[in-house]
Amino acid sequence: MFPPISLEILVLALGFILLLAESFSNSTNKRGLAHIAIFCLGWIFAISFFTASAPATLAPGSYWNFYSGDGVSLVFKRIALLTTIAVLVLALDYESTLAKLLPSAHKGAGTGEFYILPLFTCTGLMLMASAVDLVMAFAALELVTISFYVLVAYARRSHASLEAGVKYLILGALSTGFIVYGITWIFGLTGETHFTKVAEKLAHLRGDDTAILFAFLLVLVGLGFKVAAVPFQSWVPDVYEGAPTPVTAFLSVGSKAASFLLFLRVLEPFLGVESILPKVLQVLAIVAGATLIFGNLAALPQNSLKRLLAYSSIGHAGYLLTAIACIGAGGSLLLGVGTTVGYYLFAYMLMTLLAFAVLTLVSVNSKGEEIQHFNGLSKRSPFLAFAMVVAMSSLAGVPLTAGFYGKFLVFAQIIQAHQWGLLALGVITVGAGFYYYFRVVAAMYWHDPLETTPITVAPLSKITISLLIASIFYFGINPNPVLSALRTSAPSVAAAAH
Amino acid sequence: MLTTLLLIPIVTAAALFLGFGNRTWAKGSALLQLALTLALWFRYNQAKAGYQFVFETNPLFPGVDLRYSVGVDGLSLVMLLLTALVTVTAVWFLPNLEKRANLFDGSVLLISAGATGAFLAKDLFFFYAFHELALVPTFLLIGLWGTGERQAAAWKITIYLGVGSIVLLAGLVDLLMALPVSSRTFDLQALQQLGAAHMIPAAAQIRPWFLLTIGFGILISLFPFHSWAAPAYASAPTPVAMLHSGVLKKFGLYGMVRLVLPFLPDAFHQPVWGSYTAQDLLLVALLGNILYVGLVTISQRKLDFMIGYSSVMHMGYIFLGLASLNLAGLSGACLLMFAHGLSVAALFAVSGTIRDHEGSLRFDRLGGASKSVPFLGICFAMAAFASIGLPGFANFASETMVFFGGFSPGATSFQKTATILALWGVVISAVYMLRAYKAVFLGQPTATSAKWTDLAGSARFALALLPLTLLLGGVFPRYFLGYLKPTLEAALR
Amino acid sequence: MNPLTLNHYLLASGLLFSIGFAGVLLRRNIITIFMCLELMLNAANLSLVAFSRYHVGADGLPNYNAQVLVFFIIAVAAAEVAVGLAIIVALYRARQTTHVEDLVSLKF
Amino acid sequence: MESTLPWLILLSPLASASLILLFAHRSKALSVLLSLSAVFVALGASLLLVKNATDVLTAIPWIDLGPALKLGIGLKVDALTRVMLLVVTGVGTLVHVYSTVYMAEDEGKSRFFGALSLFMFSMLGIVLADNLAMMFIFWELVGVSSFLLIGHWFTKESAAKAANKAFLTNRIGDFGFMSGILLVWSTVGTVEFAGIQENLAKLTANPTFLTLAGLCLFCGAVGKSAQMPLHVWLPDAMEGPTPVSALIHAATMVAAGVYMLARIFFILEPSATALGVIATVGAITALMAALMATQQNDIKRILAYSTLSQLGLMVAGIGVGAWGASMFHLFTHAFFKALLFLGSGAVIHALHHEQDIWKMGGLRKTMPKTFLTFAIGTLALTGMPFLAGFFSKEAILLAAWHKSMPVFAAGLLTSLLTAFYMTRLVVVAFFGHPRTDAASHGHDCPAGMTVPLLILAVLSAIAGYAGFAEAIFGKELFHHVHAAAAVTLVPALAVGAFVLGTVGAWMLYHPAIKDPAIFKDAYRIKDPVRIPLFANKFYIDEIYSALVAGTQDMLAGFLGWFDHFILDGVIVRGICAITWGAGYTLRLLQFGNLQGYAFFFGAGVVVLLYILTK
Amino acid sequence: MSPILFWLFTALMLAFGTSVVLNRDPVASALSLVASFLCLSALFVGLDAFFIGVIQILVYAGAVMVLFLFIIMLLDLKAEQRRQFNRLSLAGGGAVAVGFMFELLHVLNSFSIGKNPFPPLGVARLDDVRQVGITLFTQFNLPFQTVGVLVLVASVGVIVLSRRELK
Repeated sequence: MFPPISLEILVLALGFILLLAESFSNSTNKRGLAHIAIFCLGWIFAISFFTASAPATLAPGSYWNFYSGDGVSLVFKRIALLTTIAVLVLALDYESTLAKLLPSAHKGAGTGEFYILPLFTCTGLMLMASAVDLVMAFAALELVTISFYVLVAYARRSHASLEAGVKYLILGALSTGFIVYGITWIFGLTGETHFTKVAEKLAHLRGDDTAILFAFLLVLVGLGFKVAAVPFQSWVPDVYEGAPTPVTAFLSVGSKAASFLLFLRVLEPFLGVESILPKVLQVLAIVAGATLIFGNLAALPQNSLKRLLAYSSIGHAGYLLTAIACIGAGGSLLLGVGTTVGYYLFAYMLMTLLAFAVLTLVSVNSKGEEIQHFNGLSKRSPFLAFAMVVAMSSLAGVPLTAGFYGKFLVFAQIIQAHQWGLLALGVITVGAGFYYYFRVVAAMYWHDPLETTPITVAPLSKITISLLIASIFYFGINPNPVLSALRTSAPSVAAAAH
Repeated sequence: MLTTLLLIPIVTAAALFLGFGNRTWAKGSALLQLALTLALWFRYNQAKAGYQFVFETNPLFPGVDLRYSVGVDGLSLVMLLLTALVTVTAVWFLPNLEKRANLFDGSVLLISAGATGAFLAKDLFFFYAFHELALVPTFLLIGLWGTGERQAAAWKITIYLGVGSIVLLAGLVDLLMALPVSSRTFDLQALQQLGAAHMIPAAAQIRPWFLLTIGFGILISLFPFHSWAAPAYASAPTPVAMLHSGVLKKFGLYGMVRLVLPFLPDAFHQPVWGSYTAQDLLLVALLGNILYVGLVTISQRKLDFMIGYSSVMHMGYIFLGLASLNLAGLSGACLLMFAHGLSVAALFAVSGTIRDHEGSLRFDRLGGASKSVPFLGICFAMAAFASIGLPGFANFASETMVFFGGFSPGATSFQKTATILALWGVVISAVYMLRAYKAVFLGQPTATSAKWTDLAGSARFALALLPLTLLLGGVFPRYFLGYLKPTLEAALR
Repeated sequence: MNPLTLNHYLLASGLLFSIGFAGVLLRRNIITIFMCLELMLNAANLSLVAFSRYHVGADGLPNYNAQVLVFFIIAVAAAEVAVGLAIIVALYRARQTTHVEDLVSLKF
Repeated sequence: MESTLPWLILLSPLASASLILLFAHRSKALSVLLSLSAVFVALGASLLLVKNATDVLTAIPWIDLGPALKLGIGLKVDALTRVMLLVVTGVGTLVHVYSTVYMAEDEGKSRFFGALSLFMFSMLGIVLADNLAMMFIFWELVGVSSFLLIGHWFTKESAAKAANKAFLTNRIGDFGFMSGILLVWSTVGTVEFAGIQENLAKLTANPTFLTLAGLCLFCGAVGKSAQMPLHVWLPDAMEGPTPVSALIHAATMVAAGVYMLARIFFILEPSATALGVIATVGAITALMAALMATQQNDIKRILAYSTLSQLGLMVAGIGVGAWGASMFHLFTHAFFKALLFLGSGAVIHALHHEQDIWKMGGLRKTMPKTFLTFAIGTLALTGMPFLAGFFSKEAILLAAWHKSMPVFAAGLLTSLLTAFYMTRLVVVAFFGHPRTDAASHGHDCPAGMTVPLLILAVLSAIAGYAGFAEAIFGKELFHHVHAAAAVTLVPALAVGAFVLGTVGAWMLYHPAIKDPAIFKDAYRIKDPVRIPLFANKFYIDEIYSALVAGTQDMLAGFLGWFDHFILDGVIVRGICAITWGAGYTLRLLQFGNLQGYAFFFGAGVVVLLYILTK
Repeated sequence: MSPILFWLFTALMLAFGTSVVLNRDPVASALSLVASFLCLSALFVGLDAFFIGVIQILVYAGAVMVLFLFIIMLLDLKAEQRRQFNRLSLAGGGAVAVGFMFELLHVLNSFSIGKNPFPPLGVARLDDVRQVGITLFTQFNLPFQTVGVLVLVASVGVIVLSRRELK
């Protein structure tokens, strides 16, 4: 059995080797890099099933104070690995578009780093998943953030990509400022940075509720930004739209998943402070409700699919936050909040990646990312159309797809907490979701295509898409593998569920 | 065996989507489904109550009793038979398409699979899931091959039902939450036993009751949540209209019988508004279906809308049976689900055929069709008479039970009044059905209707299957009741 | 004059944070905004160092964990500046502007 | 044997109907054969049953839910049943035979005989029913077979309309009937006649309830027996082929209401109010229908109104408590009214579907056999002493005399009017000279049609005699027929009315048809009596159509509009539009300006912080 | 640190900070930023964080500030000074910033720990570089490595983003 950190080390090593290979080789074809990366990441993913979970220690001065290889983090590491693999596959499909947006000396020039940087991002995501200390969390989070700054602005001949890069940069740095200030306050209140110790200290603090709430808010702001919670969501639509599509997929899945886990871990110490609990839950509920409404309703009039997925990503963040906001109720119906969030994110990964995979292929072939470019897709490529139907159904929460269990768990959480207001919002937004997701289905099947050339799908993409479809159905029927993986080692997050 | 029944349409649909096979496969699949259903029907042991042919896997959620499990009892058998019969007819009424016929056929089979799955499921989750799965093909088919304002109709049905399902989901979860933690389970049989044990205090029943009734109510087009139904059915391609109105819509009612009645019986008697109880509220809503929608039906000027609204109206009777909370009414309601499914499917089959001939279903453009298409005329007449509750057809037997149920000892005076008012609906339905029948089939043949060609070949048998089964059910309701009674008695206990 | 308390430093830091925040909200030039973000980060650093000094450990030393965190923050901020300026340069090359009002092609 | 015979009676027409529908509808001859054999089997079995005059009860469950609800298909053969069985199968057989000729050329002959068999099945079901639910089932079924037969010539707009009207009007009555059944059931817990009778005390305990239940049940009879105010369908039903009119709309189905009332008389009896209402309705129907009949020109319509009028008399008879007398009148009426209809059918057939009596004339000579039988029928109907109608009518009048003078007066007046309009019919149609080509080529019909006429004529003559009737009714039942004490004045008045009516009509119309102008144009001659109110049937149809259009259709139209534009349009679409609009508005917050985003960010921080720290 | 020095440096730091925000000329802003950071490092030193103070000067004054100035010069940003402020956004932004400041003051006002003076240090002479080094390289090794990767990624990113022509 391998220690959990071997995963990060392997990915990092892969990144270094490829970086060196890229700079020293004279080959103009960079696609090989991506293929090697995908292949190796596949192996690393396989290795992840042979790692022993190793929760963090609290021994003073230990290396492992910062790093927890618990079951939940392992699941999130796998999510990160899978996302990276899929993103690389998308990147390959996207190459022709990307090449035009780069000031390249020759065809394919400059795309090498586009395949390698995600590996470092992946490392960051995995470290984030394991971070149980504020310092570690900060470092990992910034690793992810900075690599995303680069990736978002990567297509620098594209005004949109640059604009997205700048917006992400400024707002991201702003949120970093708040996170840092929040960490400062947490440290200031407790003198500790390790979550467990912070929790202990916070629980025994008396009389400084306002300061604790202030610290909580600062962290909420910082991480709320990362997970696209209203009112810190404004970067999401613009950045998602402007960024190269594979990067959008990466942002929307990888970054969000890791941030949510971190959010839960940071939240836990605050939930232990009974005197502030009602206010914390109230604010969480407000944020969750606003996110639900904003994401799902603003998606209704969207015509650009990429933007629509951005709003939908806000909407899904809303469901996740809703689940978290219902954390306070005692006794779980099905599973804890941590498991709910974990499963939801896993399902979200499958369906979002599938949607982006199809979007990438269609946009490359149709020169656009509007819904109208999907018109008549069922005639141009029945396979892609079907894949998109699966993705959209799953996102909308149709049963027997992975997305449904996620919604199911969230609604269970809501009802358990007797949050009737959130329940009403949930019902409205699910209805809205049916509309905007099915608009894509309608476009693909009801309307005539703008152009009739059939879309060819590369074998690797075909395999990826097929696997994603199969997984969506499989986990839509049997979620047990994910759920039990999330529950095996009862991590701190699961404790937060009660 | 039950999983096979479920897999037949799914596998065939998958094959069709992948480009294998053709229309014959769809027909074969439907017939196989019917054959298997009949085999179940005859092999089912009526003497033993409860689920039979059960198959179940290990729990899918760690620590939660949620699993893939299928089984049939009398009620689900009746519903499965309905599904299989309507599927056979629907498959024979698939339109001739030049392109993408496989997509159409496969989607129709998927709708049937959704219904089959919902009725087979012995697990609450799969019961819910299969029904909603059928939404997607419905959406595709109505929007793609429907008529009239098909896209608007497709949107309406999808969003309406989507919202309905989510309310329903909330209700289901709330229902489970009302149980003590240790006894929470998704197994319908176990749930039924819990219901019998009165696990939920009366006061706690009213909220899940509302959520479930509204959720199911939207799916069943209970007044005032009915406005999706008629436009959707009017626009839908014939097989979709048949399957949806005939089979899929019954899911909600089936759910009411399976969940609301055994679990929340006391909720019916809880006052919700002044001294009026939840039951009274339901009665008012269902009178809305019967009287209000009935009158709206009279005002329709097109056959497809008329049938669509009539189907909404008849939901009121089924609800009346449910609301009576006794064996007579409930048996009537369940048999009426079966009967109404068959009759409305037959009506849609005929109206779809006429639309193919004429291109329009406006009453003022039609007339005298019995001259050129007597077979269609007879089938329509039988189905129409069945649907207005003429003796000899199963609908009458069920409606009789429903009415007697509404008047049984223990019925409140409000209930009795409602039943009498509902009885007036019988007159209303006769008015519109006869008007429609006369407008389409009687009178002077129009220039076009004289040239129509009647159904021929195997399609005749497929269509005749429905009214003949209705006759069987009307003459020997006891035969069907034998299947239903033990289940329903258990549900009412 | 009263002895200095933790709050003095926190106040200074908080004011600097607010000034930086105000700059982000008010300035139009992306580079200036970026500078204001640096102000905010450094304001946080000031608090952190103050807390570090406040939480004197059993060994009588300031809590160096916080100082290490400050070190990280400075390093990260520098890296962020590098990347950020690279993006701004690229933007200027493409659009000849560093003003936020000109960056409104992505909206709604 | 006794217990299988009723089933045989009931099921043989059903077998015939289903066989025709399923297999034989392509072969006319086979259909006729099936139908005829079925009706003969039924007749034979009925005769056997009359011979073995023991009561038979046999039942199979139809719906059986244990104690919750038990409805059965039960057959009950008692004296009352036997009378009806004979009437139905007897007249039915004759009409079947008659129809083979009458409908010989019709292209829908198989369909016709199929429907006829279905009717026989349904009607026999009513007769044999041992419980209210089963009676209701067959009640509805006769409705549908009547619908099919009225609408036999469905391409005729008027026929299709009439069929619908008949069905719908009956449905309204059935609504009451079913309500009544439910009311009774909710108290007594059973729908079987025997059971209700046993538990009658439960019903009589609450007189208001009992009256309500009785009147609801009576509604069924009002619909089926075409009493005021639901009488409008019957005249229109004459759009059907004439044998149908004879069988269904004169002799049997319309009489089912009376039969039903006789069956449930024990429920009605304790409620004087209910009986009073019934008597009034009957009397009004009798009188008004007779008045309308005096001004009709269509031979079948005159007979239809006459039927209405006679049915009214029977119902009034029930109302005054003389259910036996009513049954007796039903029995005799079946024969002579069927005779009259079949006779008119012969005329219509011979005159190539001419039904206007003013376009006839002189048929006495061209169609002697028909005239003879028709005249016997007329006299029997009008109450010529010593013919069937005289006895039965007198029995009712007698009962009314004892019970209610207004009803008696109405009955008497009806008798007078009956004599008047029937004489008018006979004189105008059969006397004088042929006024049209068709009339002058009139001829007696083939034996298939004439023989039934003759048989019916004989029966019309003898059916009233005590010996004959008693043989059929049985001693016990016949005892009820003449329950009232005899009063000499009553038969005298009845005879007087008959004479007055007949003579009056003769005096008025015999000269009128002598006018030579009528040879050229029938409508040039004026009916010597012209009362538009009667000719236009008291404008009831017009009032109804205005009512229906003004209430139901307008309400339906309004609700249709409401449903489409308000409920679906404003409310449902409104919610959608509001949601969409909200989305659109929220989307506008993403206006692209980085600074704006930072502002929202900051505002969010400030607001949340305020919430948290307030 | 003597309170006088604290107040002096704080006032200077805030003043220069304000000048960053108020100056329209980016060059002036950048210079103010450096000045502000110099005062800040003085405050660090006053808090016995000598190493951090030095680093602050080295990194910011030495590197970051030069980078800023270099870019400002490179892009020749003078032309954009003339742009007008949008009054509404000015008011909104100001209100938010001021609102945040007041809430912050409210928090500080209720912050009980903050009212305490600093505890005395247990050692006479602080070997603070060594302490930071020990902490950084032993205990905080993992985050340190992570930051190393981060810097690598940043440099790769900068190259990718700013090379005129990619190979």
